[in-house]
Amino acid sequence: MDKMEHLDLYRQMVIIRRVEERAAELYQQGKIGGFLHLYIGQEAVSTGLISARRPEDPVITAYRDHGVAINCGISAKEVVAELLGKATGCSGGKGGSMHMADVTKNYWGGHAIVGAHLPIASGLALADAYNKTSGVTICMFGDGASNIGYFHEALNLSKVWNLPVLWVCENNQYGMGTAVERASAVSEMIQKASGYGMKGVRINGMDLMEVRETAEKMMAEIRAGSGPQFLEIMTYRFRGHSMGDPERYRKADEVHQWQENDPIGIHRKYLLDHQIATEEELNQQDDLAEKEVQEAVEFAESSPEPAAEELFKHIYVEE
Amino acid sequence: MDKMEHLDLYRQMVIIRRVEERAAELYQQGKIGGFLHLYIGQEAVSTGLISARRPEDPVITAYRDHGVAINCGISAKEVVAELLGKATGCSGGKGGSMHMADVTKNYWGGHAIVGAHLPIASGLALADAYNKTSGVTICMFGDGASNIGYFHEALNLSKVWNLPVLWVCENNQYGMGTAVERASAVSEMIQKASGYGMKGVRINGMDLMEVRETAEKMMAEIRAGSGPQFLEIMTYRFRGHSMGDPERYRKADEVHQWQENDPIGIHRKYLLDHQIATEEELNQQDDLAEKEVQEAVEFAESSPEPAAEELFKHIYVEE
Amino acid sequence: MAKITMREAISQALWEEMERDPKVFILGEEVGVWGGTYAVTKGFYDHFGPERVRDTPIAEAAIVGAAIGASMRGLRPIAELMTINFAFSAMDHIVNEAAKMHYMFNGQMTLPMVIRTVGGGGRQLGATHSQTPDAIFAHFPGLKVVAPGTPADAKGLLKSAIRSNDPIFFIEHATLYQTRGEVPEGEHLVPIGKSTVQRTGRDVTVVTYSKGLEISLKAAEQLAKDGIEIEVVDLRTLRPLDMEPVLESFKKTNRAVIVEEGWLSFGVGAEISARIYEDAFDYVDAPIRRVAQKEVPLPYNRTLEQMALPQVEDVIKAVKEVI
Amino acid sequence: MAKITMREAISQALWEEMERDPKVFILGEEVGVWGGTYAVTKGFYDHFGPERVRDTPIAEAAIVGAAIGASMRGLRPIAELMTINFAFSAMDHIVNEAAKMHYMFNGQMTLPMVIRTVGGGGRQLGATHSQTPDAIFAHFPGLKVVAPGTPADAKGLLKSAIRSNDPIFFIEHATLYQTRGEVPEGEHLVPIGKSTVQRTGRDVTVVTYSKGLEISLKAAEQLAKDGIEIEVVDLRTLRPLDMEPVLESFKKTNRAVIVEEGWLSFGVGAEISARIYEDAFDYVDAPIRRVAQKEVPLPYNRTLEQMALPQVEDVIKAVKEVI
Ligand SMILES: Cc1ncc(C[n+]2csc(CCOP(=O)(O)OP(=O)(O)O)c2C)c(N)n1
Ligand SMILES: Cc1ncc(C[n+]2csc(CCOP(=O)(O)OP(=O)(O)O)c2C)c(N)n1
Ligand SMILES: [Mg+2]
Ligand SMILES: [Mg+2]
Repeated sequence: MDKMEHLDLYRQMVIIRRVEERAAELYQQGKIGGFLHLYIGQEAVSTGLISARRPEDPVITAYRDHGVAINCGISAKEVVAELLGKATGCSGGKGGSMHMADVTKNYWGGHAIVGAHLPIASGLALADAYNKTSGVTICMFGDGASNIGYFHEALNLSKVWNLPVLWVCENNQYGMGTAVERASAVSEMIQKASGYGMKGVRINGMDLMEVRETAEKMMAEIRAGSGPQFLEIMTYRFRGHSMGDPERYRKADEVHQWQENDPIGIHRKYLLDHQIATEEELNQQDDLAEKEVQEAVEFAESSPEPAAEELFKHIYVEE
Repeated sequence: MDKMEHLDLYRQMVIIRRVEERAAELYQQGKIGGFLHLYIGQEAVSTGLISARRPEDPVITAYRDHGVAINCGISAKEVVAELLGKATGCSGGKGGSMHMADVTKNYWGGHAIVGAHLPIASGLALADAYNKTSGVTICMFGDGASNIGYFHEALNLSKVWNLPVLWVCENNQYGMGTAVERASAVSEMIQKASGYGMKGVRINGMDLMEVRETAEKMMAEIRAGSGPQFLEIMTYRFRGHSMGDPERYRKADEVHQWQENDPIGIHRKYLLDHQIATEEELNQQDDLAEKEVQEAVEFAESSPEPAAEELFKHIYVEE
Repeated sequence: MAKITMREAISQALWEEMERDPKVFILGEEVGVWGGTYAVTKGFYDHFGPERVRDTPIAEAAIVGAAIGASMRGLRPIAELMTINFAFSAMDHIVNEAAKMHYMFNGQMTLPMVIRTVGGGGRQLGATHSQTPDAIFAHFPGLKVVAPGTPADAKGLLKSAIRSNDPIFFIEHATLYQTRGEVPEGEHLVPIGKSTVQRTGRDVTVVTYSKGLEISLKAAEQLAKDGIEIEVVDLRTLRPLDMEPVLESFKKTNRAVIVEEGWLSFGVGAEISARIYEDAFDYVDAPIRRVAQKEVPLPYNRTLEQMALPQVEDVIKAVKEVI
Repeated sequence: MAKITMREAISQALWEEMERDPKVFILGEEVGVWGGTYAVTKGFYDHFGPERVRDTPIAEAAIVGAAIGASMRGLRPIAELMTINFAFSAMDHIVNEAAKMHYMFNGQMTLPMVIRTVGGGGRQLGATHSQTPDAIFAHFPGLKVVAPGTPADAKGLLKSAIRSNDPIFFIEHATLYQTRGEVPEGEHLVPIGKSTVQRTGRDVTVVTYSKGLEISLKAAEQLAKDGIEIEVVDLRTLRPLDMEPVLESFKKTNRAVIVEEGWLSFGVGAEISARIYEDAFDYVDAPIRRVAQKEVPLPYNRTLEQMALPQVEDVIKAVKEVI
């Protein structure tokens, strides 16, 4: 990784953080409706992971998707505009927080039914197997999602068909208010991989470099024909599951402890310690991020609503 | 096991075999409609397994259910009558081959949607956990069923809630025409148990004694509070998946080899070798079985059809 | 009588029935420690304990499947599906297992279970999370489908559902939870399978249920100002369907509008319309109109979403058209 | 023109489209080595190979889900669900993913996929395996639902479905596979979303589709002997619903009977009935009648099962009632 890329990844994390903070505000102001699931605390997971992909690698995730969207190259403008339901949003204001995608960036969304996108990811990967092209699909999902039948069917199918897919479980230790041990027969998600004869690796998701390096290695193996692999990334969401979560299920202490383990802070320290960047340079990135997000919010707020006739568009391709 | 019980189990296997042979004939004659899945070749599995249960242990299985029905104490008469759709059948002629049950015998059917009865089995077991009663639920299913999402959800739930259930996979090596390796990520089903942190045991299902002894041991452990366990029983169906199976997916040779491994013959030899019974005694059991099945067919054929008003009965409990 | 919210009414029904019968228990996602995502079971976990208020993994088929199995053995599970959109993930167990079991085994198995779930649009949750597909569940004999429109009915119907020995699919509407109404305390049972008149009138019969009731009653008030008195019949149960109060009202008004939140085609209104014509043909004075959701997956954008959902004005317009 | 069976017609459509377009492939249970449980894909595995005729595990959600993903990337999967009863096990992927994706992401994703499945009762398969729940799939905008009644339509509609860029739920009827009819060889396309008149008549309009067509045409022959000429309109597509030929016919006959194999309540007939009244009210001379399945889970016993299913005599009776 060269310095530019290092700074770029750092800035991506900061942009995500800022977008989420602003989103929370906009939600409080009633400008965002529906559900809003923030990615704060998990930024290093998708930033590290997506940085390891090539353009031909499809990405798909669940509803906690703003960060991934940004890492996949959707601008903060389009993300915030989508949150506000504007015509300029990446899904034209029709998708909202949970349904962000940009197919031109090989980013397939944003899916709100827990686990339902895993079989779809098998299909994305099947396209590469079928066409004999070199893409490796990255499919991200939560610890909670690993308990639904879709997970089982998708992982099994991917192994039987030897599909090029990296299954990435973002283990943030809760599915809504349910701690992993209260919902899953095994508390380490990689143990599930063994049920599919699949290689599984478990890493620390608060460390961007660890995520990136592991992902790079696994993606290379999959590209070389290893078949599907399973990556469990330990992380934590600093905020509630969504806005309005009473958070009765965890102690403030636990949250604080994790917050001290901030992935942005950790990576900042890494960049400084390894003399990859100076304080000044990083502050400059912070400013750039701040500015970009500020502009994104302004752009979104001043963007037009979708036209009324949009309501009946895109129900079918052919009408 | 005393001699009486030995003879009884032997006779149960022979009754199942005879019932299935007669069922095939009746099907050819057009007297049985719908699908007909024969249990020939697998008799030692359910006979050994069910012999290890106590009356308080609920049993539930898939659509290949005639044998299990008989082992659970439904008479050959009621089984054949159900096949003929008669009012005297165990499900009043409304269920047919795939839906045989007798709740008074703690036998909960006969279920035709692959894997769908596994979550239901969790519920049967939950009743014992909830009521703090001593039953252990036996849930039987095929190798093919282990690939559907229901399997995953049910096994996971049973472990999380520590339910008293013995999951029994009858691995007859095919789900319809699909060999295990072509449908499952792992070819040994017990490997799936490890994904749920569950104890798994794999045994030879052509040997009644092995099945019985293993089941007894596992049931005792579960009753003592071990939580759910997983038993894989290797077996083979000598006939097609159902009537009219073109059997393009396996070689006649393979079938013949397995047929030489007949579970009834093996058990007969065991009883003789261990001097538990004489040839004469076993022949007598054969005759008894033959007679019972003959009577069952006669009973069924001469039984009345359900009355027309049955059509609208039992849609709801309260009308 | 106390004026309480629909949420409180439902909560009361659950609480009272759990107090009354130790066989009643709740299972579902976030019903326990969290207190229910719609706060319906707040406080239940502490009071009744983890055995009777069971948090489950995210596994809808297992939730309904386990409820089926437990109910067959005599317990009285209340399975909660967080929203009706997730009921599709348990579809087989709802329509192909729960709905069939009693009949298929000739009455041997009895399933005294309730599936509680929450439907409806209008909260900008996007296409996968905003559906009102009630009609499709009502298509299956063997299942009973209940969808209350008032707090009192919610309480009374839910209590009846919990005591019933049939599998019941109980649909609440998310945007009605705050609705207030008078609800009898304690023992208050409303029979399942009985429609009722919620407002009397002479000019037009408006047939509706659930969220449609709220819209229709608002329309009624505005119409009354113009001297138009509509009679609002609330179905409350979609299967079995009780057409008697509908037909009785129709024979008086000779005109009908059907109001539902779900999509028009193959929806609830179609069945009601077909039945009125079948059973009261000679009383029809004007074409019956249906007010329903525009046939699009619901969009996130608030303006578009509201355009797609049936509004009070749509009801008013339809009523005026049939007069 | 060759007279071939519905099975052969469907098989031809699949074969031709696979020959035509290398992006077309089939996935499902037993479609390959077995040759299809209804022998529709017999010989395909040997000819097209395992990459294009893909046997799957028993995992309906994964079958449909994988088809969705592959189609989004430009392939043209034909996912086979062995029977429509197993579609409930993939319900979320059918109605909540496939039907929503194009709209929800503002047209970014396109799903050129077909879900082929087999429905219908009458073969003593019992309650879980004998359903005709076509109406419930037709309730969802975003999905197209096709259900042919003749071999020629089966071929022409399936070919159109495979070439369409929308997700299509294609319902075949198991007891129609042996039905013979003239089918054009090679390029024969029937447009999706177009109803058609299958028999002309002047007295009563019979609206039907799929298995109902067979029953209705048989009834027509018997009725003709009594001098009653019914006009049989075949819907062929349930969503989008083409009412034009229905209304045109109705405006001529002023009487209608709707025939479907599924359950009455919240079925296809309800929608057709409601629409005729809505759009041709002034032409109605007699109450429209619906012929449908009795509202019971289908029993195994043959006599009971046949009692529950709509019969030719039921159609005749209904026609005579509306005259
Ligand atoms: C099938 C289904 N069931 C339930 C829900 C409601 N729900 C939304 S998010 C969520 C928790 C998911 O947890 P996890 O997979 O760990 O992801 P995280 O939120 O922690 O990122 C639940 C239960 C849903 N969207 N889909
Ligand atoms: C959900 C579902 N999908 C497909 C089928 C059709 N089907 C019936 S039996 C069967 C094979 C099951 O194989 P296995 O579980 O190994 O049981 P076996 O027949 O070998 O006893 C299939 C695919 C079904 N009944 N249910
Ligand atoms: Mg989580
Ligand atoms: Mg098998």
